[in-house]
Amino acid sequence: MRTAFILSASQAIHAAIVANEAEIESLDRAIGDGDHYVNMRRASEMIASMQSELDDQPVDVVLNKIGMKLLSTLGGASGPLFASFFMAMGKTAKENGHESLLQTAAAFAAGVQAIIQRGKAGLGEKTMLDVLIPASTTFTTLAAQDKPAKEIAEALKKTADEGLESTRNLIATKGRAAGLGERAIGHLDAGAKSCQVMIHTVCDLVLKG
Amino acid sequence: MRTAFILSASQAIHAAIVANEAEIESLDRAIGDGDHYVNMRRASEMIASMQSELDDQPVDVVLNKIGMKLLSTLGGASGPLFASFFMAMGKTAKENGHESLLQTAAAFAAGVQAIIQRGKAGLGEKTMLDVLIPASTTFTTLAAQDKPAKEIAEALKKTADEGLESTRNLIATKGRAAGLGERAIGHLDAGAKSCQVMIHTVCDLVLKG
Amino acid sequence: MKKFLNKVDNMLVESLSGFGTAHADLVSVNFEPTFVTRKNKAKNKVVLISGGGSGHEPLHAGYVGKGMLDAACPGQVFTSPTPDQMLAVAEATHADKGVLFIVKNYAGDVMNFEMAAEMLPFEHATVLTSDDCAVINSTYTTGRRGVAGTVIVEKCVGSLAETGADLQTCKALGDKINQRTASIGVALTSCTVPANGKPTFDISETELEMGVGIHGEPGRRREAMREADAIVGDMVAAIVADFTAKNLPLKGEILLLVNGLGATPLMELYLIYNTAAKLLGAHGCQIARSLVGNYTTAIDMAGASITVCLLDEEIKQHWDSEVHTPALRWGC
Amino acid sequence: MKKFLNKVDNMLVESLSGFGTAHADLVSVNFEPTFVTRKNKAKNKVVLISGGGSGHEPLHAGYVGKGMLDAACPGQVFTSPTPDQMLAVAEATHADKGVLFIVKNYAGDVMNFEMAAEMLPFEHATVLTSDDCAVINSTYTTGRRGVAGTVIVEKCVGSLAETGADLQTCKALGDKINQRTASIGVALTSCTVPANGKPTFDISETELEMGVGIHGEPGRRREAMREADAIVGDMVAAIVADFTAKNLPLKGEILLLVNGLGATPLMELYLIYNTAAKLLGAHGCQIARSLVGNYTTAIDMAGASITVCLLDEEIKQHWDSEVHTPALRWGC
Ligand SMILES: Nc1ncnc2c1ncn2[C@@H]1O[C@H](COP(=O)(O)OP(=O)(O)O)[C@@H](O)[C@H]1O
Ligand SMILES: Nc1ncnc2c1ncn2[C@@H]1O[C@H](COP(=O)(O)OP(=O)(O)O)[C@@H](O)[C@H]1O
Ligand SMILES: [Mg+2]
Ligand SMILES: [Mg+2]
Ligand SMILES: [Mg+2]
Ligand SMILES: [Mg+2]
Repeated sequence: MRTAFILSASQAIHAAIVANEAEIESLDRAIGDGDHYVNMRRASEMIASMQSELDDQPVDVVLNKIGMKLLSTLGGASGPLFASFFMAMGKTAKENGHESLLQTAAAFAAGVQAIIQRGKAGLGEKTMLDVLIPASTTFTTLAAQDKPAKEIAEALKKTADEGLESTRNLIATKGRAAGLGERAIGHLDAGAKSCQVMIHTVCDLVLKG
Repeated sequence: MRTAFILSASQAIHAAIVANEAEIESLDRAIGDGDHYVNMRRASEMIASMQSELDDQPVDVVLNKIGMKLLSTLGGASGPLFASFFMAMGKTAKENGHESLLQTAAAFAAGVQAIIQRGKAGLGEKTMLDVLIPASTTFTTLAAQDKPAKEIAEALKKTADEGLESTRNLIATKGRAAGLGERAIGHLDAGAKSCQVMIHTVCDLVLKG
Repeated sequence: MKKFLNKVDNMLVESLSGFGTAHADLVSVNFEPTFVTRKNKAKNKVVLISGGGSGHEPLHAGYVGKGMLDAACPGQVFTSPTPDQMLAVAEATHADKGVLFIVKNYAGDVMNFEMAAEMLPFEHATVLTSDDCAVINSTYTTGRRGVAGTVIVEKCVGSLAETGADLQTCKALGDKINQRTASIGVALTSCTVPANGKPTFDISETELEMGVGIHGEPGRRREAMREADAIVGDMVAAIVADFTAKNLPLKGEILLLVNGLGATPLMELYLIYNTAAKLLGAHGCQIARSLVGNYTTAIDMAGASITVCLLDEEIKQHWDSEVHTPALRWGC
Repeated sequence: MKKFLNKVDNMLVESLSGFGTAHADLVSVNFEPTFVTRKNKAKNKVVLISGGGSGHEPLHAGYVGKGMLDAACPGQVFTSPTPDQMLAVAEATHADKGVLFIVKNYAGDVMNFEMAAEMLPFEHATVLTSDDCAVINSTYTTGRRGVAGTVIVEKCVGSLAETGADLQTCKALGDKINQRTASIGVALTSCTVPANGKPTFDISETELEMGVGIHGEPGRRREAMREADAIVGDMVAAIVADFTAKNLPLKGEILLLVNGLGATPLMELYLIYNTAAKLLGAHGCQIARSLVGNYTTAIDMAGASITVCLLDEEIKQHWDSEVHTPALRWGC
C-alpha cells in the first residue's frame, strides 16, 4: 500500500459513492433515517479534496489524517466507525509496516477491529461489519497464502457482495434499524452497501493497475 | 307566505344545499376560503331542526327567529347578511303583512336592502347580491303586475340563473375574493350560488304546490 | 386529508377543551356560546376582545392572558365568530372602562363584530387590523386583510390597557401600530379545511403563491418556485414599497416577525429570517426586536409570512412589557 | 420537495445564522466547528452541553440559555455532530465544575459524544436519554431512543446546574428523569430530508406509522388511520405499559407533553392533549404540568408524540424554575 494508491483510491471512491447515490440513499431511507448517502458524499468529497495536503506524506500519516478528517466531517453512526477504521489502520501501518499485502491485510484487520470496539457490534447484526468482517478474513487468509494481488482483489469483491447480500434477511440489533424487528428483513443495510461499493472500487483499481 | 310554507321550504333548502355540496364547496375553495358550504350546511340543518319550535308561530316571528338563529350559527360573511335578510323580512312582514304576493315581494326586497346595508355592496361586485338584487326586482315587478305565483316562480328561477352566471366574469370588490383582481374572473361566486340554489328550491315548491 | 380528529363537527370543541385544560391556570373556556376568557383579570381596565375563524392558532385564544387579550371568540375553522359570542363574552368580562374589539379586516369578521357592537349596551371601540400588503390594487378591495401583524397590535395594546389607559388611548395605539405594520405571506402548499377534506387550492411542485392569505385565499400571483433568497427578496421589497406608499419610509428600529403558516419547519423560518434581516439591514433598518415561529397560522399550510413593524419608543416599551399567555410569555 | 432554501449544502449555516441574529441577546453561534453557546453564562456551574442531528428544532439550540443548556452542537440534518464540535464547545464554555453531556440514545450520537468524552481533558459525565417506548422488544435493540422527553431532562438539569450543584448530582437528576419519562410518536406523513429531496418513507392516505422515530425511522407497526381517540388511546396505553414494565406504576402527578413533529396544526395537538389528559386522568394521574407545541420535531412530519414524566417534588421544582432560552421561557 502506497500513498499514491490511497490517493487515487480516494478519488475513485468519491466517484463510486456518487455513482451509487440512488441505491445507498434509498437503503438508508428504507430502514434508517435517509442521511447516509449525503454524509458519505460530503465526506468522500472532502477526502478527495485533500490530495495536495497528503501528496508527499507517508502512508500511516495519510491514513491517520483521513481518519481525523472523517471524524470531523462524516458524523452520524458511520463517522466514528470509519474514522476509527482509518486511524487504527494508520497506527498498524506505522507499527507493522504496509509494504506487503500481508501487512496491508493486517492494517485492514486492525481497522475492522476498531469498528467492532467502537460500535460494540459483531457479525450478523445487519451493519457494515457484515461486509467488513468476512472481507478482513478473506484478505488475511489469501495474503497469508501469498496469493497475487489480483486474485485477492477478485476474492474480496465476491466476499463483499456476499456480505452485503447476507444483511438482507437479518434483523438489525445495532444502529437505527434496531427498532424495526422483523420489518428490517428484506432490506440491505446502507452502511454495508457503502462498504461493498468502496471495496469494489479499491479492488477494481488493483485489477486495472 | 305562510308558516307552513316557510317550514317546508327550510327542509327543502337544507336538502338542496346538501345536494349541491360539491359545487358550492368548490366555488368557495377556488376564490374564497372554502368554508361556505360547511357553514350553509350547518346553518340550514339547524333551521330545519327548528320545525317544532316554529310550528304555530306567526310568519313574522318565524322569519325573525330564523334570522336570529342564522346570526348565531352561520358566521362568516354570509352569516350577518342572511341573518339581516330574514330579520328585515320578518319586520316588514309584520308591519306590512305577508298574505299577498306583493307583500311577500316587499318583504323580500326589504331583506335584500338589509343585506346591501350591512355589507355595503351593490350590483356587480361578485357577491350574492348579483342574484338577490335582480331577483327582488323581478319578484316585485311581476307581483305588481298580478302575475300568478307559478309564473313568478319560473321567472325568479331564470333571474337567479342569470344573476349567478353574471358573477362569472366579474372582478370581486367585496368579500374574500376582493384581493384577487383578474384572477377571480372565470369563477362563479359561492354566495351567489347558494342564493340561486335556495331560490330554485323555494320556487320549485311553489311550482309543485 | 389525514388529521388527528374524531368527528369533524366536534373538532373545535375538543381542541378548545384541550386548550382549556392545558392552560387552566391562565384561561377559562366557555361553550354555547364559545369564548375564552382570561383568569385573574385585572379590574378597572379596558377589556380587550378579539376573535376570528379558527385555524390560525395560536391566534387568538393563545394570546389571552396577562398583558394581552382579556378574551377571544373562536369561530368555526376559517369562519368568523357570531355576535352572540361577542355579546356574551363582553358581558362576562367588562368593567367600567369599555370594550375594545380587535378585529382582522375581513368582511365576515367586520360584519359580525359590527352587529355585536351595535347591540352592546356599553362603551366600545374597534381596532381593525389590515397589515397584509399583498393586495396591490386597493381599488379591487374593501380594504387590506389583517394577518400576523395582529399579534403585535394585541401584545402592545394589551400592555397599554394593563396600565389603566382609557378606551380611546388604547384604540389610538392599536390604529397606530396597524398603520406602522406591513406583512406579506407566501404559500408552498395549500391548507386543508378539515370539513372539506381537500386542499383549498392546487399548487404544483414548481410553484408558489405569492401574497397568499391566511385562509388560503389566492395572493398577488402564482409564481415559479425559486431560491429562498429570491422569494424573501420579493417579500421584503413588497413590504418596503408598502411603507413608501404610506409615506412612512422604512428606516430606523423595526420589529421583524417571521411567521410560519403551520407546516413550515423552524429551520426554514430561521433561514428566511436570516435573509430578511440582511436585506432590511442593508435597507437601513435596525432589527431591534425579533419573533420567529408559528404565531398566525393557516391550519397546515407550508408557507411563511414576514411582518415588519416600524417601532417607536411607545411601541417598543409595550412590546417589551410583561406578558403571560399560552402562546406568548416573557418578563414573568 | 418544496422548501425555503438556497443551496441545500448551505441550509444549516444559513438557518443557524438567522437563529443567532434573531436571538443575539441569548446565544452566540460559532462555525467551523459549529456550536451554539449561551451568552451571560453563570460562572462556576456544571456546563451542560447537548447536541444531535439538525431537523429537530427547537431541539437543542433553542434550549440554550439561562436555566437550561450552556451549549448545543448541531449536526447536519439527522446526522450526529462530530467530536471536534463537542471538544471545541467544551473548551469554550467549561469552568471548574465539569461538563455534562446530554445525549439522545442513538448509535451515532452516542459514539460521537463518546469519542469527544475520551479526548476531553477535564471532568465530565453523560446523561443518555431513552424515553421512546415505541420499540417493544428490547432484545432487538441497543437501547431505546431519546426523543421529546429530552426537553424535560434539559430543562430540569439546567435548573439544577444553575444552583451550583456538582456534576454527579446533575447527572443523577438527568438519569432519574429519563427513568421516569416515557414517550411515543405517531406519523401521518413522512419527513423529507432536504438533501434527499424525497420523503423518507411512503405512507398512504389510510395509514399511520405507530411508534415512529424522530428521524422517520419506522416504528412499532404500520396501522390503519383511524379516529384520534383510538390513536391516542393506543399511545397512552403504550406509555402506561412502559411505566408498569419499569415497575414504576403511573399514578399521581405527571407532566404531560404533547409534541408536534413539525407539520401538525396546534389545533390538532390540543385535541390530542384533550383525549390524553382524560385517559391519563381516568388512569389515576393528576396532570400537574402541561406543554403543548413543537418542541422536538422531525423536520416537516405531520404527526405528534405524547410524553409523560412522572413528577416528584424535585422534578416539579426544577421544571418550574426560571428559564430563558429562544424556545422555552418562563419566570423571567
Ligand atoms: N454499532 C454499529 N456498528 C457497526 N456499524 C454500525 C453500527 N451502528 C450503525 N452502523 C452502520 O452505520 C450505518 C448508518 O450510518 P449513517 O446513516 O451514516 O448513520 P446514522 O444511522 O446515525 O444515520 C448503518 O447502515 C450500519 O451499517
Ligand atoms: N359585503 C358583502 N355583501 C354581500 N355579499 C357578500 C359580501 N361579502 C361577502 N359576501 C358573500 O359571502 C360569500 C362568502 O360567504 P362565506 O364563505 O360564508 O364567508 P367568508 O367569506 O367569511 O368565508 C361570498 O361568496 C359572497 O357572495
Ligand atoms: Mg442514516
Ligand atoms: Mg368562505
Ligand atoms: Mg370564511
Ligand atoms: Mg443519521
